[in-house]
Amino acid sequence: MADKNVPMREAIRAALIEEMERDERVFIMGQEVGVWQGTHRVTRGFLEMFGEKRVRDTPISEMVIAGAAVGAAMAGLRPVAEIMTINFAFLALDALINHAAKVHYMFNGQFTVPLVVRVASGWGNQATATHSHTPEPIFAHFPGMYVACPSNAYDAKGMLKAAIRDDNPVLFSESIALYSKPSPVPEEEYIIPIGKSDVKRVGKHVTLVAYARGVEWSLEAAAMLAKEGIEAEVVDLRWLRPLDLEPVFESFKKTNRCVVVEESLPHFSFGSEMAAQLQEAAFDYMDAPIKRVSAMDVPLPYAREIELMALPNAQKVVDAVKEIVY
Amino acid sequence: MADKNVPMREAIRAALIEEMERDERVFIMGQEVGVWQGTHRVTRGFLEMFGEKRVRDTPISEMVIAGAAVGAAMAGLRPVAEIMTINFAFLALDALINHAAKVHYMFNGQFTVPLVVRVASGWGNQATATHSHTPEPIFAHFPGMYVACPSNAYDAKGMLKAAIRDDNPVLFSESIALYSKPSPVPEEEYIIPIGKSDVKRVGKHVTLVAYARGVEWSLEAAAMLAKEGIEAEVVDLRWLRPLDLEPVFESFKKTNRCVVVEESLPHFSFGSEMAAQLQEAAFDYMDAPIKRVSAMDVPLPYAREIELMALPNAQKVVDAVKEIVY
Amino acid sequence: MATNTRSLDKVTLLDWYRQIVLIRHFENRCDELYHQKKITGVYLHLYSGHEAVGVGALAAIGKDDHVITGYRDHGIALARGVPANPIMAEMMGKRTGVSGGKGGSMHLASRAHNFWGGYAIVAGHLPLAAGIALKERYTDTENVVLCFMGDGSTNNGYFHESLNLSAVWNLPVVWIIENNFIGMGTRIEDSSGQPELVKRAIAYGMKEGGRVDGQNVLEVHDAISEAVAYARKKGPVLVEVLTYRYKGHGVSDKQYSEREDLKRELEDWTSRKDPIIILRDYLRAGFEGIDADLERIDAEARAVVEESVRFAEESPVPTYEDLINNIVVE
Amino acid sequence: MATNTRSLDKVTLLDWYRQIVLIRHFENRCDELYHQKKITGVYLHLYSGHEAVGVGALAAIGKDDHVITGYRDHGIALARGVPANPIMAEMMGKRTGVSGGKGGSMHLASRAHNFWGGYAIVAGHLPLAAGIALKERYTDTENVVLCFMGDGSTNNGYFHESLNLSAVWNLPVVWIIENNFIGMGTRIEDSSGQPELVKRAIAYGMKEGGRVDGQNVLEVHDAISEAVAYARKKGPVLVEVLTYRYKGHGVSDKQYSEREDLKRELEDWTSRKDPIIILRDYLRAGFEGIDADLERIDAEARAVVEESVRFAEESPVPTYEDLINNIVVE
Ligand SMILES: Cc1ncc(C[n+]2csc(CCOP(=O)(O)OP(=O)(O)O)c2C)c(N)n1
Ligand SMILES: Cc1ncc(C[n+]2csc(CCOP(=O)(O)OP(=O)(O)O)c2C)c(N)n1
Ligand SMILES: [Mg+2]
Ligand SMILES: [Mg+2]
Repeated sequence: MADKNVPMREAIRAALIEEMERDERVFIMGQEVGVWQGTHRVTRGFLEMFGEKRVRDTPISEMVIAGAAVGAAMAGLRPVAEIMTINFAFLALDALINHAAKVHYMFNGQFTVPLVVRVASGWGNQATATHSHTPEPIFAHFPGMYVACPSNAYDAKGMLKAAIRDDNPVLFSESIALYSKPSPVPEEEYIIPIGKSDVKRVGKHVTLVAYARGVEWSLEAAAMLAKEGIEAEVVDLRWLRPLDLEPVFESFKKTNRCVVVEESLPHFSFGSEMAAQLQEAAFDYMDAPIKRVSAMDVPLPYAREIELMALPNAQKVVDAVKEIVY
Repeated sequence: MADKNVPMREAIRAALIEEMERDERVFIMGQEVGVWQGTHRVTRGFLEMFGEKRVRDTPISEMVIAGAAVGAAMAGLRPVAEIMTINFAFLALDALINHAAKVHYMFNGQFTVPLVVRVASGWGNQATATHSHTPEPIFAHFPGMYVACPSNAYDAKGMLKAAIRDDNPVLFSESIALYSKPSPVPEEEYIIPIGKSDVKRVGKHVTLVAYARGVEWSLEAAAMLAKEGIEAEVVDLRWLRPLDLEPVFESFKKTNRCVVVEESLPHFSFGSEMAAQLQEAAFDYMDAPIKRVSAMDVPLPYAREIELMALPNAQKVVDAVKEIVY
Repeated sequence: MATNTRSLDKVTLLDWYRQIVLIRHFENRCDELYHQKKITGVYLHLYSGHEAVGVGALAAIGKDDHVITGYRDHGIALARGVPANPIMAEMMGKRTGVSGGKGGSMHLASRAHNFWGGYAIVAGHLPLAAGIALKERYTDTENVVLCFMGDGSTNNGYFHESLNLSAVWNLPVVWIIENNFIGMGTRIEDSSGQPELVKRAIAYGMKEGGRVDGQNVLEVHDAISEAVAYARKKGPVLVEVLTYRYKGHGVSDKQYSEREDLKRELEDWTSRKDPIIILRDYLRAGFEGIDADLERIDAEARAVVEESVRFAEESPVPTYEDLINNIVVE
Repeated sequence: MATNTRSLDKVTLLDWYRQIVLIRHFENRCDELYHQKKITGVYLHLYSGHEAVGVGALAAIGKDDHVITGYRDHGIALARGVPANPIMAEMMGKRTGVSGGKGGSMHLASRAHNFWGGYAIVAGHLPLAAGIALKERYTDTENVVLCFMGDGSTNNGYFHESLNLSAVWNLPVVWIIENNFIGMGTRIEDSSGQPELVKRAIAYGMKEGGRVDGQNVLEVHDAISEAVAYARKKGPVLVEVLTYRYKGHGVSDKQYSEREDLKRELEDWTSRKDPIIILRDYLRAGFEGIDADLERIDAEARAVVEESVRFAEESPVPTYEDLINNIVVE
């Protein structure tokens, strides 16, 4: 069948519908998932389709949204809990890190937590300082919970289906800026396995390592660089935990140069880890230092003009590449 | 005057007493700081010395401990709030990151937050998975709040006094394992400025970069290595925010080799950031990849024997050094 | 209507009318400006419908008392006396805004007015209110803090911990729930086991300040005045004020076009319980030939709003320097 | 004493006596072992004094119902019927422990007994209880969850959010507060604005299950039985059980040697309100010549504990393989 071009929002929605139809134990809980039709319209129509039992609006109680989802998962359901935005997931951090990620271990395997926590993430659009976080690396810092960061509609659908079917907790981060971006999605069912990176563009002069929205900036930058004869290879990590670095190392051994692109803040972050891993795994292949393009180390302000200055973009990636490709 | 050998616990206690005597606005709030005499005995006797107004026991309410301290600081007091252990600070993360660290910025300087949040940190002693975190890098990921990680009694006293006098919020992390360790502390008052690293040992063959308990392991390792003729330089970062990396770079330009030592989990962490910064700032000086010695990427188990396997120690540092010093 | 308001003079009542009308016009204008893309971004939560709550409550406190609220903060800022110009400039992200264009609609504040700001983490400002109140207790003053919050906020852990601490420490806070019966699209019955929110005071042994008609500025003023008097001398009070949001949750709210129940409800409130109409009728009943004053006030309010738009539009945008300053105190 | 307990037969009552005595001996032995450094680590919170709460409550539910609690979990595990051997092995961090030596004293659990574990983040297990109850509602059973917590936990945000959600969703949870009047060193008056904790049910429109004498196993059994019956058919219930901790907060607690008030209080509870004495007296009053049974039961309990110590001591410690397995489901 011919693949349809589908916005990421619709691909995620389709994945949820398919999995809910496949497995009675899968249900949705979170703020405004039902009557409101989903803050980001992802669960549009779900209340009508699946009813109140499986589409559960909650109070503004992030601690118990996460914690109750953990309990329900331990007991045998397969909750897809939604935290409206990842900013509010700070309030759920204890439930996620101390319980979702640890009960399997601390009771030595007696319980499993087949849980997916969906969060909308990312900044831009003047959401301001408290509503503009992309702290996925923080959640991936801890063992026991996977972290998914899809970069397009196709990946999002396949990754979410894998996450829902997996017996481990998964934080599934959806970049708000990507919700409306279409990409080809096949009619037939497919799964993208947990912990598999993906080379999004083949090149030979420099490796761009990214995830989620960073992939978009990287591909844009690659197109710009191509005009100047610089062929960039773009590796999409897709998952911050578990990390699949082989494709990154292989690419680097070919290009010997790397720029890491992340929407996140710069310190103790994704770029830091990639640079650390690369210099250790491929030291003899380094022709230049690994560069990082991140958000500026500032809280995000409201005014559009200065907010945009603080964010990464394709041009910043191009500039970073040119610092190391000469 | 001759310096007395004082355990870190007593040095911190002395700093608090001196600052409370100096400034009426400084007060203590937290769980068990008063009647119980402090979970870690740091505020022993304070209730008697300063009374209920300035030594305030709180309910088991981390969210409001942190948040109310932010409000009190904005209003002109200088709270020293205690979160019993950093594990419970996950519950205060929103108040710390979204308010302590951001109100100064998002209201464009109208408010300041002269707040110190003391947390006891670190693992070992079979505290098990939920009570054994050292996530300082996570708190340092965000701009707007400083993060202090003293490695001995002398530093702890001078750094805490600086933190209390500063007009910015400071997360002050105290390594539980170091509380009873003595080091020389002068009688006369001194301040250790915010954001200053410190070379704890001079050497020429390899640079060990660490903070808090990692410094202890590094110094032990340095002593072991010295016996084999390897002179390690030990740089104590002291602060994870603001980062003072010049001493690290200088040392590295001399030794051309580096091992980062941290008690924290390995991913998206301190070691990652140090390696990333070094390879970028001193690429031409790298004679070997930067190595990292971290805790293993596991939740901490109860049984002593296996818990110790997961933790860093001097021997692991020595082994890492030998991988790059040949 | 409680008697102590009867004694209120014309000047005071007309000033309240002025404030209520000013807020109404200001919010309508913001709505327009948003659709004209002169106010941008994803968040804009209007105070329309709530006007009497902010105006009546803030009329019950003095300059040295404190005010803090959530993201639905425009009306509170105006009622607190923050000038319209820097507020409108903040809406447009201008350098002359109350927060230098860095806070935006949800983060208005004015230190000079002891207005501690609008906050966007639901219930996240409640502990701050407790802390500000602690400062006043600590320094032995009788100043109080008015902390506004929505009904939905009362189901968050912050609410529980903050109200409990205020009770244990006897802090001078008046906790004011602006109960508009819904949070985004979730009705209170679906979010609170106890929909009569003021009863939650019992969980903290806290004084109950009543369930008040939020569309009647005099009722609000009476209830908050009593609560404030208690808070100054004794301790925290919880007041539930019943009101309604006229413009939906925020600019992203599509429900009122989609949901019949909400449409009817809105129609009912605007037609029968509008705070402007209620106060106007009260004034007309109490004072002969007041209409001239009312019309003048209305015209003046419009002029103030227009001036604020002009001011904001002519103001400069922030610079790179603004982006990187005030992150920490150097 | 409520009448329905009168009808209880000797066998049942003696079994409760057995469990209470078993827990008492088990905890005393743990205390010894800790001071002999055979149980190591920083945390060991004994259930001594609380025995009748766990035993009376768990006697009110069936195998398919669920139990979850905090870190003061030894007595709950024993009362739920988890064998003493793997519990003691867990205390000593052995491979044969209920949690493979990875959980320790605070993290006992037995899936086979629907005992969902002890948790150490204060109140952090409450949302898990709500989630387990949701599974039962979701699958249309009548099984209930008993969730135990301390008085201090009720001031945490988790308490508020969990109880409220259980009310809004009508979840079959019996929330049991083991009120021993103190958390570590903080007395309830200094931590809760409302020291009569069961009243907090009002904040959620939740059924109040009463304030119960936790030292009398029959009273506890009656109250929890009622609450369970309600929870099965209707929804959540909050029960406050008054009890006392005999061994301080945990092994690190130095207060009882330092604080006169606590010393006197402890003396009063142990001498006048001990659950073993209360049940023994009740048995003696009700049944002729029961002493022989009581002595036999006591001796058997000691034997069970000694056997568990032997088992634990002879068990192997975990290996590197145990350190790295069960982090994720492969
Ligand atoms: C902790 C947190 N969770 C969720 C949100 C998203 N959110 C913003 S406003 C809102 C509804 C608040 O309703 P209510 O408290 O009744 O205030 P109202 O908007 O009715 O004035 C929600 C869920 C948030 N900002 N913070
Ligand atoms: C969130 C959190 N904060 C603080 C602690 C430290 N702590 C452990 S037990 C305890 C006291 C709990 O008292 P209570 O709930 O009354 O239970 P009890 O020990 O009396 O049975 C505290 C403060 C913790 N474990 N978790
Ligand atoms: Mg509302
Ligand atoms: Mg207690």
